[in-house]
Amino acid sequence: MLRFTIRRLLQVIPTIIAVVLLIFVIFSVVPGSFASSLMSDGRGGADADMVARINEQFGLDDPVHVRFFDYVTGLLQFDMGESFRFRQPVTEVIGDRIWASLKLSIAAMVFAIVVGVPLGFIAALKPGSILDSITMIGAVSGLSMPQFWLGLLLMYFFALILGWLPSFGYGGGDFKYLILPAITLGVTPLALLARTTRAGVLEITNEDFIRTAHSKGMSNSRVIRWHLTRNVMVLVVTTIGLQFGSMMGQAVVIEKLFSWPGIGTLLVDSVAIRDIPVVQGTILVIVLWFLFINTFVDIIYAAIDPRIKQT
Amino acid sequence: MKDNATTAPPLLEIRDLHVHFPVGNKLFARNRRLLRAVSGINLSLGHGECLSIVGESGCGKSTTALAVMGLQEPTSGDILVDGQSIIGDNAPGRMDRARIAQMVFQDPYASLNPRQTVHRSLAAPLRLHGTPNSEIDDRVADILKKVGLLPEHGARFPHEFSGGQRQRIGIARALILGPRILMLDEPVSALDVSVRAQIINLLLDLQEDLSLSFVMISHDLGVVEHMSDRVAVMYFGQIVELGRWDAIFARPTHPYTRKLIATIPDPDTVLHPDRDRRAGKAPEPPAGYRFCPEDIGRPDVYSVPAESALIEIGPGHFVRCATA
Amino acid sequence: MMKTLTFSAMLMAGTAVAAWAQDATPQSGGTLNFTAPYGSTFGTLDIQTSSSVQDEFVAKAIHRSLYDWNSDTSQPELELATKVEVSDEGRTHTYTLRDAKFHDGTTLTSDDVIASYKRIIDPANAFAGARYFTNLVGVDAYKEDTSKDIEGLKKIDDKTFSLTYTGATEPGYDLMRVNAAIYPAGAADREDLQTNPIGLGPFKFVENIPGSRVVVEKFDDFYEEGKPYLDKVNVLLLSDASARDVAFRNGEIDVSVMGPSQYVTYQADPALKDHILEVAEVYTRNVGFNPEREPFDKKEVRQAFNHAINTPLIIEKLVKNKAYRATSFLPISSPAYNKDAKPYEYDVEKAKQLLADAGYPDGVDVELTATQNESWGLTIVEAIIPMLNEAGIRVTAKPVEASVLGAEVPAGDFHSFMWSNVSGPDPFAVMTSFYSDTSVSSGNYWRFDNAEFDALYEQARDENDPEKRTELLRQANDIIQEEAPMWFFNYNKAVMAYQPWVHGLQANATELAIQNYEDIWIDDTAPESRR
Amino acid sequence: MRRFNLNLWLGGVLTLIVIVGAVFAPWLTSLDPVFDANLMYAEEPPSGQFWFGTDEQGRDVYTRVLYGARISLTVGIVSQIINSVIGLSLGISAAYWGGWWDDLVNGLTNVMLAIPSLIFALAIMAILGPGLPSLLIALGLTNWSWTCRIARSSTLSLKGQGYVQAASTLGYSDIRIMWTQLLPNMVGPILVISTLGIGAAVLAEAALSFLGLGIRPPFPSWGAMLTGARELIVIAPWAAVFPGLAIFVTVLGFNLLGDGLRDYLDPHMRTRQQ
Amino acid sequence: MNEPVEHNAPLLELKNLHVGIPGRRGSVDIVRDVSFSIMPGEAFGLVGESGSGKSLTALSLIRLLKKPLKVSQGQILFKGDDLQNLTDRAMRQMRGDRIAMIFQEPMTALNPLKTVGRQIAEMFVLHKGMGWAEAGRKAVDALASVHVPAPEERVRAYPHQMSGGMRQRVMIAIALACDPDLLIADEPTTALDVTVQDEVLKLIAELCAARGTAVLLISHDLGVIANMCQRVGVMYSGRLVEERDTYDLFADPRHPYTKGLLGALPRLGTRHGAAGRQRLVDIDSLIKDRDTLLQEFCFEPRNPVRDPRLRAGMAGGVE
Repeated sequence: MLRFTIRRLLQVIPTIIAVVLLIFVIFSVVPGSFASSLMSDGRGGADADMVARINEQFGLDDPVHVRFFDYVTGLLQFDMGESFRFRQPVTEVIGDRIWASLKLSIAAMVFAIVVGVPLGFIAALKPGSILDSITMIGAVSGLSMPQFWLGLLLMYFFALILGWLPSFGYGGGDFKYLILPAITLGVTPLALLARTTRAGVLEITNEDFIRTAHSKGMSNSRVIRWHLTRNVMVLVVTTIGLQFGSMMGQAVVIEKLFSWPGIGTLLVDSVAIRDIPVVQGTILVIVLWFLFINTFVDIIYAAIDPRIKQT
Repeated sequence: MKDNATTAPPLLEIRDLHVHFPVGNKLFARNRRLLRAVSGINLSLGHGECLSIVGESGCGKSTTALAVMGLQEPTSGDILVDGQSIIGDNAPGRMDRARIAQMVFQDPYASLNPRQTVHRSLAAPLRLHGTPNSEIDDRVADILKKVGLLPEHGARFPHEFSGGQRQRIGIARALILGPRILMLDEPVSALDVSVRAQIINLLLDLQEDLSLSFVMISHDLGVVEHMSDRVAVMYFGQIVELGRWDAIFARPTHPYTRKLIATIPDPDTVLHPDRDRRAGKAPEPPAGYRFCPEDIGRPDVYSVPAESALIEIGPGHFVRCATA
Repeated sequence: MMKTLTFSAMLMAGTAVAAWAQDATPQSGGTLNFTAPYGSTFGTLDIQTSSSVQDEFVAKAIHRSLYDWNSDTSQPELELATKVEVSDEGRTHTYTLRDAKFHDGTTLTSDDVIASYKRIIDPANAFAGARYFTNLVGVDAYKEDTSKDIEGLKKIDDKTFSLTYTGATEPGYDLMRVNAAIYPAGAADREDLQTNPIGLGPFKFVENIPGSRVVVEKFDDFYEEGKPYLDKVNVLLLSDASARDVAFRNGEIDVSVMGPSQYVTYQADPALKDHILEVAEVYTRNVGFNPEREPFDKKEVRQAFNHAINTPLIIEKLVKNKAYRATSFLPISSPAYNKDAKPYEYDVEKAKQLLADAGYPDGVDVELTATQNESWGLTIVEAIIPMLNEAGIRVTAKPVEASVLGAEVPAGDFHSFMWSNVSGPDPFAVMTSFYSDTSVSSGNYWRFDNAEFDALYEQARDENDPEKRTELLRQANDIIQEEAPMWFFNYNKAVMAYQPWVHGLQANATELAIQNYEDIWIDDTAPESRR
Repeated sequence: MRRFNLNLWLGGVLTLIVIVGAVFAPWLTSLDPVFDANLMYAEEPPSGQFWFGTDEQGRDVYTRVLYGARISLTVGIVSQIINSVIGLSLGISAAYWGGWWDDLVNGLTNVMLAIPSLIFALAIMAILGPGLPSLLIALGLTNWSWTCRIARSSTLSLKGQGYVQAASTLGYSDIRIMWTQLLPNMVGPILVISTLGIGAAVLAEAALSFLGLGIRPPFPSWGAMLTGARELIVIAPWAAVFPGLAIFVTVLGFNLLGDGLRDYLDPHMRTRQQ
Repeated sequence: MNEPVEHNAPLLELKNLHVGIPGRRGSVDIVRDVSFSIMPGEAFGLVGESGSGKSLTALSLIRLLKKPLKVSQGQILFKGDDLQNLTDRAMRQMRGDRIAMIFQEPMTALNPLKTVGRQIAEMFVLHKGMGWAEAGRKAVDALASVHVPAPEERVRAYPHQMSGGMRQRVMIAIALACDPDLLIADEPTTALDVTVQDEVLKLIAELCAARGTAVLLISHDLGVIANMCQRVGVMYSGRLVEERDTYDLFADPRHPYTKGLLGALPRLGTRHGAAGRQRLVDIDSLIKDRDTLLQEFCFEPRNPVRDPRLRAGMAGGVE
């Protein structure tokens, strides 16, 4: 198991290297610069002299390969460079935000799993029934709405009309601030999980070993408990992993809408003002999160599915 | 069987064929092992002959067939047609190779492109090989008739046919370019008993009519006995016994061959319990030799097989032995 | 919605009358939830490094600069000094500092001022504020590292220091900026400068939840007696206007900067309309033309552009009257604004005629670079496209991000652009942008080059009498109108909504949302969470 | 037994409505989505004259929603075509040829999967600047990894099929085999994922618009309309409701169509992918 | 095979069994009018080609037909009681305990995520009321009884860690765990190699003989049936066309289809001499006169099945 884990972790390295290179290249050709973004508020803030000085200070005049080399050298020492705007190490800037993002992702995923999986199970037990149709159409509808639109609707309804929940912000970490963004973010994975679970149950129900179980004289509820659930979970775990892993990326819109102080908001703002070290760092963190979750899921997968070779 | 088959230059010759597959992780060399699917096959096929390769799943018989067809790169060894090597640097191109040998596949459901009509499946190779458009329709109709179908069937898609009919189409496709060798990979094992007979009859008729040579891969000894001139018994990458069909079935010598034949469920045992081939004394290996392998459990497919050779124990009848 | 309505209606009886009157006696205590609307993050808390308005929301509570803007007189006035003596024909300014304490308990001295200014000027830091000091005597030597000190920045004693410029200068406009704030001497060496700021302001820094809010609390030793009134201010980040709307109506925030659509709804809402603060800000929204490219090299085309657009209609319908019609570049709140000037009339026929006169009877095709902004961006471009089309000016929008606009315009890489440019409070500084010697990258985005204007500008520069100087600038401004280097769209009207329990907000024309928090107080009607 | 396929029918009808709206927009409205703006009629509620009301510019929301369908469909379909071309050619060739090329494509696919597509699109939009062509490129370049994976796994399973091997022995070139034998036999799953991808692209366009990087005015893209009208939700809700509804109906239509197609083509196909 | 034991009462008796898809205009039957009986301890073979309805017949016995298939007519008497009248609960107790079944694919018939020991132990928990610990110990014995080497270790193995033959032995261990009266073996060796097939068949024969368990063996392979069973039923197109003692059937097949089947089979030792590649019997050419056959032997045209409902029904079945 340990060897499997280590091997799986090592396999991620080439991907990380490629991602670092790709991000670096993309943002070295992006038009506009931090200096130019300073001027965009129309206050005539920076002049040409200042732009030159900023570029010099942050080493933006160096050739790309020199900057890339410096960047990678820094990364190897867990240094992602210094933010132009915050004038702080990027690791600190991200470190300040990452917990908010994690909190939101985990809450959304928990919501999606707790609601989505049972829903899928219920729908699959009577395929073609009214309940099944409603659940599935509901799931597709959930996937078909622009997330920010849904968030806005929830915000208006629960915050403004009912006044139950705060409409925005982090509130220093209170749980009630988490509810609306987490639900909004959780709708997509919820819908997908409900569908995957349903498909999984239907698929496993058709497997031969379920027929074997029936031929043993097992009751339906025992078949479900002894033979169906775990096999369905093996299928569902993949979806959970993919959704959970990509959640930080998907959270960008939600974070922005709810003014949630996560790295998604940080990323969008940093792109807008061309705070490139933060942009690169944030994307790298989002990618690492994805890879981490998926590696983790693979390991879990190997633990619950004996067919996966662990050597 | 034609008696001159062994003396005339063979149509197809397989020399010391090895096919190994690397198994395991690419990054971690110590986990990597070589699966020796085929280790050192020598075979020849005469003109108009039907050579069968029998063995159980995983013995390397299909890999051998794929290597001959150019669908599997051999690790080492040579394959010659009329004395000319068809692998390596001087090998003929795919187009030339297509006219030498064609293959009939096991699964009639997977062997036809479901998105192409029968006519298109048959006409496309002709067009590719430069047959004038004016001739194509005739040749397609012709080949359909040869395999017992109607020219009208060309307009249909594969799913409109039964398994037996599909296998006929598969045979038609294999024959369309007029190859000299037909590689039959379990040609009837996926078919129902009644259809099986029709296809076997068809194949035998075609062999006669078109003077084809067959290499047949099979695990069904009944079919093998019925169709073959010579039989090669394969066991974990090696040939353990090779000989004329009558020698193999009348005097099976290698323990594995004997086991194989003995375990065929045979309806005739009901009628003739006395003819139970399971009885009888096991023949001795030739003097100074022992059978190789002696123990027919599960050999390690990852290790180099023990030194051994095919020893002739009768005219054209060889058994794998190692010096005692 | 129901809840908010009844709640507000209840409050109206008590406070609506007093809405903007300052007659009530200020009372101490309470918490204010202020919003920072210009982005979803604060930059650094080290305000000297920043030039972003967003960062000033926090800095204004914590820090103080030598001067401060007086919203009542619309003038900069001394803040940290009790007295200034101007000598040497306006070149030397000698300040006497007031008694003030930093949050760490140390007393303000001249050393603090000099250390702060030197830090801002230091070229290695590349701070935006450095340009406030470009004409200080000895700056160049300091920048080139030939001198450790700046000749024109002199300590006289602990409480007195002087600034000497190469020419007559009014430093108030620059030195009132928040990013010219005074830090304790030696602050630059502190490790936690970015995370734990120390200043002279009315509030002490408490905590920063990045991306969410900054909390500051009352500084008891603040130099103004009895102030601040509030115990605590939460500066909350909330960039999304519709989310801000919900939060405001929900009572989660005490003030909200409004966009045009909220302006309309709030005005129409009896519960809200009495708690709206508006001010003419010193920004001029315009479409600048590139006179070096066809067809904008022709004055007639530029004028036609101005005539072809029904500007009042756009301001009414699209900007919801949250702006004032622009006549020329200088805004209404500017002393050099010409009250008698008439804006370009909406006259499509005249526009067509002008185009024909310029040699374009079949119309012209132009490209317009603009960002996504509802008040001075693509929303407006969308509205003018059909109008201009009518007159024969076919516009293609080139959407860009703000940072790209900030790069392309100063680089002169545009055909025409839409922007909102600062046009005050100092009219002379504003007019420098149109002086032909000013390069594009330094602010002359319109590449204005007019001999008559240059002459007036030079006269104004050398004029010491403020009255006459203003008059000269007014004339220069008229030339700009005539030459039409841009489409004069509007001067921004900044509007802020505030909860009925909030008092003491100032109508700051330089930037409405930047408030002196020490003057704000809340009354007893504030909800429990604020008290 | 093939049951009545509700998804397929409902999805088909919704999609058809959108397509009809897009294709026949000039016949379904007499107004122009950009130039027929009259600020005098700004923010009019829905009426006989303006079925869906007018927006803040005084343009007919109905007209803009109709023309918006053209943009949304263009975004969805063109980006999916780009995705499919990239995904199919990489996926099929990687699985067919194997070796270092397969490793490379696999690596690339892993990288593309690891970077969330919205963020990748965000980066590409930042480079190319906002606008329709950039959006097509951004969405076209970022979502091919699933297509590639499906093409790859389909090829791996088809590669061993008799007809593919037969084509090789009959002398077909590799490219010809990929084109005539492999490609037509994975049309089903690719069609399914492309259909679902069209819906995803329409949503991505809206999300990018929200983040300020979508198609920009005056083009009547639904995402831009929705983002713009968000501010008007209190005074002119119709300006936000109808584009939002249009997005919902379109994406729902394509999602249902995709699900329906999946059920139709292969009732047992797994719903493991996104 | 052991000598048939003489009993008076049949263990299982099928009377005019019809299986089909219920429809508005009556049931569309795939299995039609099948009757046969199996004596206690007897091995009965059911032979036929794919689509002949032999597997549906078997599944209907233990009431595991998939929707929409249903027994539309007839009786299934087990020890004299009609299984169709049992409650679901009673039928569950019957399944596995009295009537056990082995399926064709040992690969998919076992749950891949559970150890084989646990899957065997389930039988004891379900039918013998044992706790898991005791059932686990019994599972080791059960595994030993099917000659799996090192059963103490193999109980902890997962199905994928075993070869096909071993997996099928596990299936046999499961099926025979509770000493059922009847074992239904549906193509138990089709997916296996010939040498393994031989071992598995021998094992089934040996264990059933020892326990007196009757066997219903379903196969398309006449050889397998011949070696295993005392009596054979030949199914064709949903009907039982011939039901005889095994020796009689092979010695003197009566039904033309049976004849054809025997003639179509290339059998070992039937080829004589170098030139003797005689043609095999082509069933289709043998049964040209369909109308006569239909009347005489209830012989109906073979594939393709034209009624789409039938075709779907077959796909839904287990053939």
